[in-house]
Amino acid sequence: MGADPSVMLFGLDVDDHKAIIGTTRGLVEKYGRERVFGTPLSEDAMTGVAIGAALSGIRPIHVHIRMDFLMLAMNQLVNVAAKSRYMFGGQESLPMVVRAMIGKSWGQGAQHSQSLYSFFMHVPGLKVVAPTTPYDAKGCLISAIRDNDPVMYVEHRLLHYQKGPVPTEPFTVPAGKARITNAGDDVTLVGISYMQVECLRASKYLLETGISAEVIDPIWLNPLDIDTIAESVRKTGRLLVVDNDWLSCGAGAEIITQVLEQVPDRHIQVGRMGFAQCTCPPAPSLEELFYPNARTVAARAFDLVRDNAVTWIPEERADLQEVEFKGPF
Amino acid sequence: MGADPSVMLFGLDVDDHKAIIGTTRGLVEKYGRERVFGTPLSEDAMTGVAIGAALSGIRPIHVHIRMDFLMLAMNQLVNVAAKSRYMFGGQESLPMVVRAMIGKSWGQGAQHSQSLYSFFMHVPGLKVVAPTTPYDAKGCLISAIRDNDPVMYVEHRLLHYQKGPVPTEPFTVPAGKARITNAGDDVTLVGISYMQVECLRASKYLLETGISAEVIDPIWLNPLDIDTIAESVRKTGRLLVVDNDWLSCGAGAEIITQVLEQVPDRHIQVGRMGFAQCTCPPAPSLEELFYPNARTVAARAFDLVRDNAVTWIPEERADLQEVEFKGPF
Amino acid sequence: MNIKKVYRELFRIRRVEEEIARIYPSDKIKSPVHLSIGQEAVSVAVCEALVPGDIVFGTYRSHALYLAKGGDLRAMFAEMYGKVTGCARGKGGSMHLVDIPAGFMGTSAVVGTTIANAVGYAYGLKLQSKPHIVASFFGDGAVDEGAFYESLNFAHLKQVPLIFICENNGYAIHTPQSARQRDVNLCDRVGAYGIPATRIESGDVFEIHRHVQEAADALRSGQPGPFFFECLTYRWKEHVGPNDDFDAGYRSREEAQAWMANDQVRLAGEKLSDPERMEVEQNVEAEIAAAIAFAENSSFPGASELTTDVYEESEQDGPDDFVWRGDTGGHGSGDGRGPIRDAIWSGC
Amino acid sequence: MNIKKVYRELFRIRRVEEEIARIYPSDKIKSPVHLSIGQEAVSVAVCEALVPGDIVFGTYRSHALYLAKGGDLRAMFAEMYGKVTGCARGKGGSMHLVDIPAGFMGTSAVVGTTIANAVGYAYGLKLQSKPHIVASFFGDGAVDEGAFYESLNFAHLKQVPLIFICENNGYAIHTPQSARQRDVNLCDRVGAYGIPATRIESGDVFEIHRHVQEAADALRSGQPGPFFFECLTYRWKEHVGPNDDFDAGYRSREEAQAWMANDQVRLAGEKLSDPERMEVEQNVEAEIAAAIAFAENSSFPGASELTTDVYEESEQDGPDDFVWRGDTGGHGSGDGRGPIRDAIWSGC
Ligand SMILES: Cc1ncc(C[n+]2csc(CCOP(=O)(O)OP(=O)(O)O)c2C)c(N)n1
Ligand SMILES: Cc1ncc(C[n+]2csc(CCOP(=O)(O)OP(=O)(O)O)c2C)c(N)n1
Ligand SMILES: [Mg+2]
Ligand SMILES: [Mg+2]
Repeated sequence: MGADPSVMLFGLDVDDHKAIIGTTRGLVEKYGRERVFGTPLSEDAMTGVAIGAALSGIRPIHVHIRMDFLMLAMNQLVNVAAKSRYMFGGQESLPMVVRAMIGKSWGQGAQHSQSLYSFFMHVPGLKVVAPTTPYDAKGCLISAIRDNDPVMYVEHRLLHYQKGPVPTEPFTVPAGKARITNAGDDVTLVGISYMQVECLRASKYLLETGISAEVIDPIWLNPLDIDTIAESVRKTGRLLVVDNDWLSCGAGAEIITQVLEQVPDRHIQVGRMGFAQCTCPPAPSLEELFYPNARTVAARAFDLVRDNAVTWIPEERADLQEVEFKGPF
Repeated sequence: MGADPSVMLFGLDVDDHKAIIGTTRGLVEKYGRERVFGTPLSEDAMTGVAIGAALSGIRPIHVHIRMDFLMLAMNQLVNVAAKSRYMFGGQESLPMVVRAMIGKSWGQGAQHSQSLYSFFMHVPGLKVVAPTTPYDAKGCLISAIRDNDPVMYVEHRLLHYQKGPVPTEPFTVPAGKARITNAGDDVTLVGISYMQVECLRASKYLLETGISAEVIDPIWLNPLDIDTIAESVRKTGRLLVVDNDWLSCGAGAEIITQVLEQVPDRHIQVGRMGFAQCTCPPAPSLEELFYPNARTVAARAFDLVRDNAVTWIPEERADLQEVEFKGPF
Repeated sequence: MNIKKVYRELFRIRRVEEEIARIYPSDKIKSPVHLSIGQEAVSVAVCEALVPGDIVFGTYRSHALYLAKGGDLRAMFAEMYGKVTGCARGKGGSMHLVDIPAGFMGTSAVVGTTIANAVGYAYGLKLQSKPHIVASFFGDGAVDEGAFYESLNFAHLKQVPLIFICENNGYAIHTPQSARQRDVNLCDRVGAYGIPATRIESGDVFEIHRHVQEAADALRSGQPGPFFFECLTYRWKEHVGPNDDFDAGYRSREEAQAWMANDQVRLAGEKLSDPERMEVEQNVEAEIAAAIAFAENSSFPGASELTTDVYEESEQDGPDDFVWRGDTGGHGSGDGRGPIRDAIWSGC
Repeated sequence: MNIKKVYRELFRIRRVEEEIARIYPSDKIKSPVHLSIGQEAVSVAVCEALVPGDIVFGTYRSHALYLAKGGDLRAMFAEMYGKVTGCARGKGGSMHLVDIPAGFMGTSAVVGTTIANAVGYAYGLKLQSKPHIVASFFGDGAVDEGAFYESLNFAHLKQVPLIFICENNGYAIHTPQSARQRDVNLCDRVGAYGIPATRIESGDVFEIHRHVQEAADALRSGQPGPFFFECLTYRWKEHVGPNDDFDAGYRSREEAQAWMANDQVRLAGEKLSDPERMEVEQNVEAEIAAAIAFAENSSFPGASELTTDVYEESEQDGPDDFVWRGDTGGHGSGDGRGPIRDAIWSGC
């Protein structure tokens, strides 16, 4: 926002003392109440406002503390934002960023726990990014802000505490490039958003059995770097996509299908994991079962490699434990 | 509605002289303005009204002349309807039917041409059906009305003129059963909604090359009868899903992935077709390219069977021609 | 209104929520809690005007409403603990209490969503000639949402037997109403729909009750609905969680003081003799202690519960042996067999 | 207003749409058309109060607005024909005309959607201290939608330089306003937001212009927006398509007659001398004939156009060689390197 006075940031609660988990701290003071402001609870119209502002020459960043609330804004996102450049015959750009948070429920239950980014992957005209490291979080955000098309920027609440190296100067992470985060030969694990962390942990568990997993972070879900994933699968012959969302018509199905389209000449074992096929339950006993975790991911990868011949699930290891997370927030 | 006084039908324009292409003709006169009524343009609240009415003991049928408008109702559909039974711990049912029309654009362009049912396939708690024959249209609608869960009933505008046998008495077509509409050995074609018609035509074109295609109409997209499809693919070794929607995170990716999960022991050639990866263009020259048709489906199936070794596209045959379709409507 | 009953309701809600706040740091309630402490009077006043069979819809901040409408206290605590004995079998959580037999129909964590549901329920009652009415509760944040206006319009169009209750506590999370609406006069907005709209500023349980009782009587006597009430009130605790937040800077303790001085729980209690009051209080304390014990001793839902209640569990329908004989070019080949549009028509 | 100019605008719109209706049965326009015949005066009156650089947003029924705001006629016909020379290169169609240089910003086929876009544009103008104003056009159907009220609220909250124009033709498709809103008084509803709201019943192009000009002047002189006008008008043709539909039963020819007697095109023409009028008419006819010929002679977009303009065509960014060294358990292992929330903060 410092570099470009046309950037505007707004959304419910961006200007309160919690400042969206600190991510908008001090921006009002720095850039003023005209460029940084909280809004009424009007997701539909405020998304329309973002679009109109973008057409007027502004680069809006619209922040939502939960992805679930975007269901109120689908009309503007799907019917307007995604289609404006095309409907205008390419004459106008629509540079806007929608920051939407997803999370791991912690008893929040049905309506505060969804990911739903597959909806945005479905519709041509939108880009989707779900970074998992501090480096990519910053670089992708700057990419998204500079992008002349609408970008859905998906933030996982648990990842907000993830540490890692970040250059202080501005830099961009290019759209459509995945990262191999662990090299391996026996199975390809694609972990989306927070599930990237679980996949990396799973790869360590798998070492106990002598299985070497290649772990890939797609970072951008659209444009998707299918080449990097397909190349890995060509080598390993096995693909497990671990998503932070329901499976049906999800990112996992898409990645698997694209890999098969790219590698028609080889018989590939595929699998996918994600939310259980139910609404998110708040009871801790059920919530535990709702999400994949490093151990269940490792177990599933093991099955793929060993053709389901034997089963195995690792003992929990303290050094690979889950991060502590505690509400309310 | 005659059989069950708790059924109520409403939505924009259900009570005008066009009567939703005749599908609601005379219902006001027969059942009265309290049970059959047009509404204000308030898709969000009217969907909420359907949910509330369903909780009160009514079986609402909410009609939308275009699927695109459901983007205004996503909050109630995804966050409320899909989740109510679960959030209520199973104590309440939510019997409601959402009739949503899709179509082939005829110059309608960006915002009146989308299918988007993959959104509803993604979210647990909703059922999705897309019948293609008069028999199934009636039987599935009665199934949907009697169902105690929310059902998205997807009608393709072009199919409204499709003729075929229909019992006059009420009957149901059970949820989750696909139909093999043409038996064959070399390739499995799954055609969704209107694309079922194109697949059947394609199977006739393919006969010219000696290829025998098994054509399957899934009818219900959720619950999906993957067994019938997987069994066919086990036989043919080749699967082409032709959808009436964009590909990314769509029904095709889902069906392909589920088949692979069911048939891990065989190397299967897969393909999918659907809308081009762009917003729907109104120019006739582009619209023609936007949709798959019998000939392009036949060509793609041919490729799958012949391992892309040679290419072929059939000459257009008058006896298999496209139906005439002309607006406005 | 029976003062003793009113005090019991108010005191009971207050104490339940204080207990929730007390237990919360133990991490036994793994779910975000939105306490109504300070706002009890609205729910109690309204529900006193309702009868069994009447229905309420609320929000994620509905502990008070749940209790005032007669929701089961043990099932409530169990739900907060995520136990299978909870009012939603551990599948709702604090934000999604429900008690169907009590007419507490459901809540939503997405602001504004249950307003239209309440309107639909009221329409359903009318259609089925059921003699009951519905109350729809929501906050001042919900009136920012477009769905609220769509709901007003439809409710008035169809004259449904419903009472809208806006619990205006002045804030949506930390944002005051004035930062979301300029020169707002909510009752003017609602009144412009032709809906009788009344603003009640006192927070007084008896005054709120008097107004709502009148509206309820009117609806029961067949007068067309809906009615609208804006009830000013105040949230004492932070938006979500068990703590005070007067040091956060978005509101002052002074602002709260007038409301605390006007505490309806204390004021109602003062109307009773000491022994009467103590009897009420002892009963309530015993009930709460028992409910907490019940929750503590209940089990978590087992693994098999995870995927039940997504759909109705139904027997598989029988097979269906229709075969379509591939009428692929058959749009015009009618031999009197109906086209699809007629089939849909006959399915309706 | 210059009467000759006003007549030219009115007559030109009328004739363009009559030509569309004439051509339509030939099937050369393969796109649903929503004609404004009968409604021309509103667009002309409003746009006469606008200056280059001002912006309008409309609906699928915006041929009149497009032309009144100075949209290119040849590009309009070409767009209707689906030609690559169309104002949206054949990617918009009749419902999605656009002319950026003319300030005709875009339309939507989903009722109510451009209202918020117009508000956002006006906010953007204010933020960038641009001296222009925005007019947002929509029908009486759009005011059923919740997004309209959200937009009113935000526009008033931020005092954006915008004029809302409700073209009230009494119907949404075939449903009269009274079947969608009971006892409606739209200006009351809007006025309750604190927004100056005026209903203009005459359909008179000069009266509408006078009111809107006043509002535009006020905005240009720095008075806070928005303003709201409800302009009664009447659609002569069917909702979509080129035909009359008085035999359909939902409205009577009698109802139309008063509006037809009040035909602003004819009335404006009568204010001119015969030679003046004929000069205008001849020029317009020639322009239209040329525009149709242009459309007819243009090419359809080629296959390569299909998937362009979905995203900006950009050069591939360079590679990026950051390697994450797998800080898998690293939530607490900070060596001063920022957590993600700080990274997002610093990206903003
Ligand atoms: C549609 C939607 N937008 C945003 C949120 C986040 N949120 C949760 S509570 C709340 C404030 C609601 O305020 P109000 O309606 O006044 O209720 P209160 O909390 O004061 O009881 C907000 C904005 C949400 N839950 N739903
Ligand atoms: C959100 C939405 N709902 C329904 C429709 C279908 N529809 C198209 S035009 C129309 C009527 C709109 O009426 P109005 O706003 O008065 O505009 P008019 O056609 O009279 O100019 C409707 C309901 C739509 N396009 N969008
Ligand atoms: Mg509030
Ligand atoms: Mg109208």
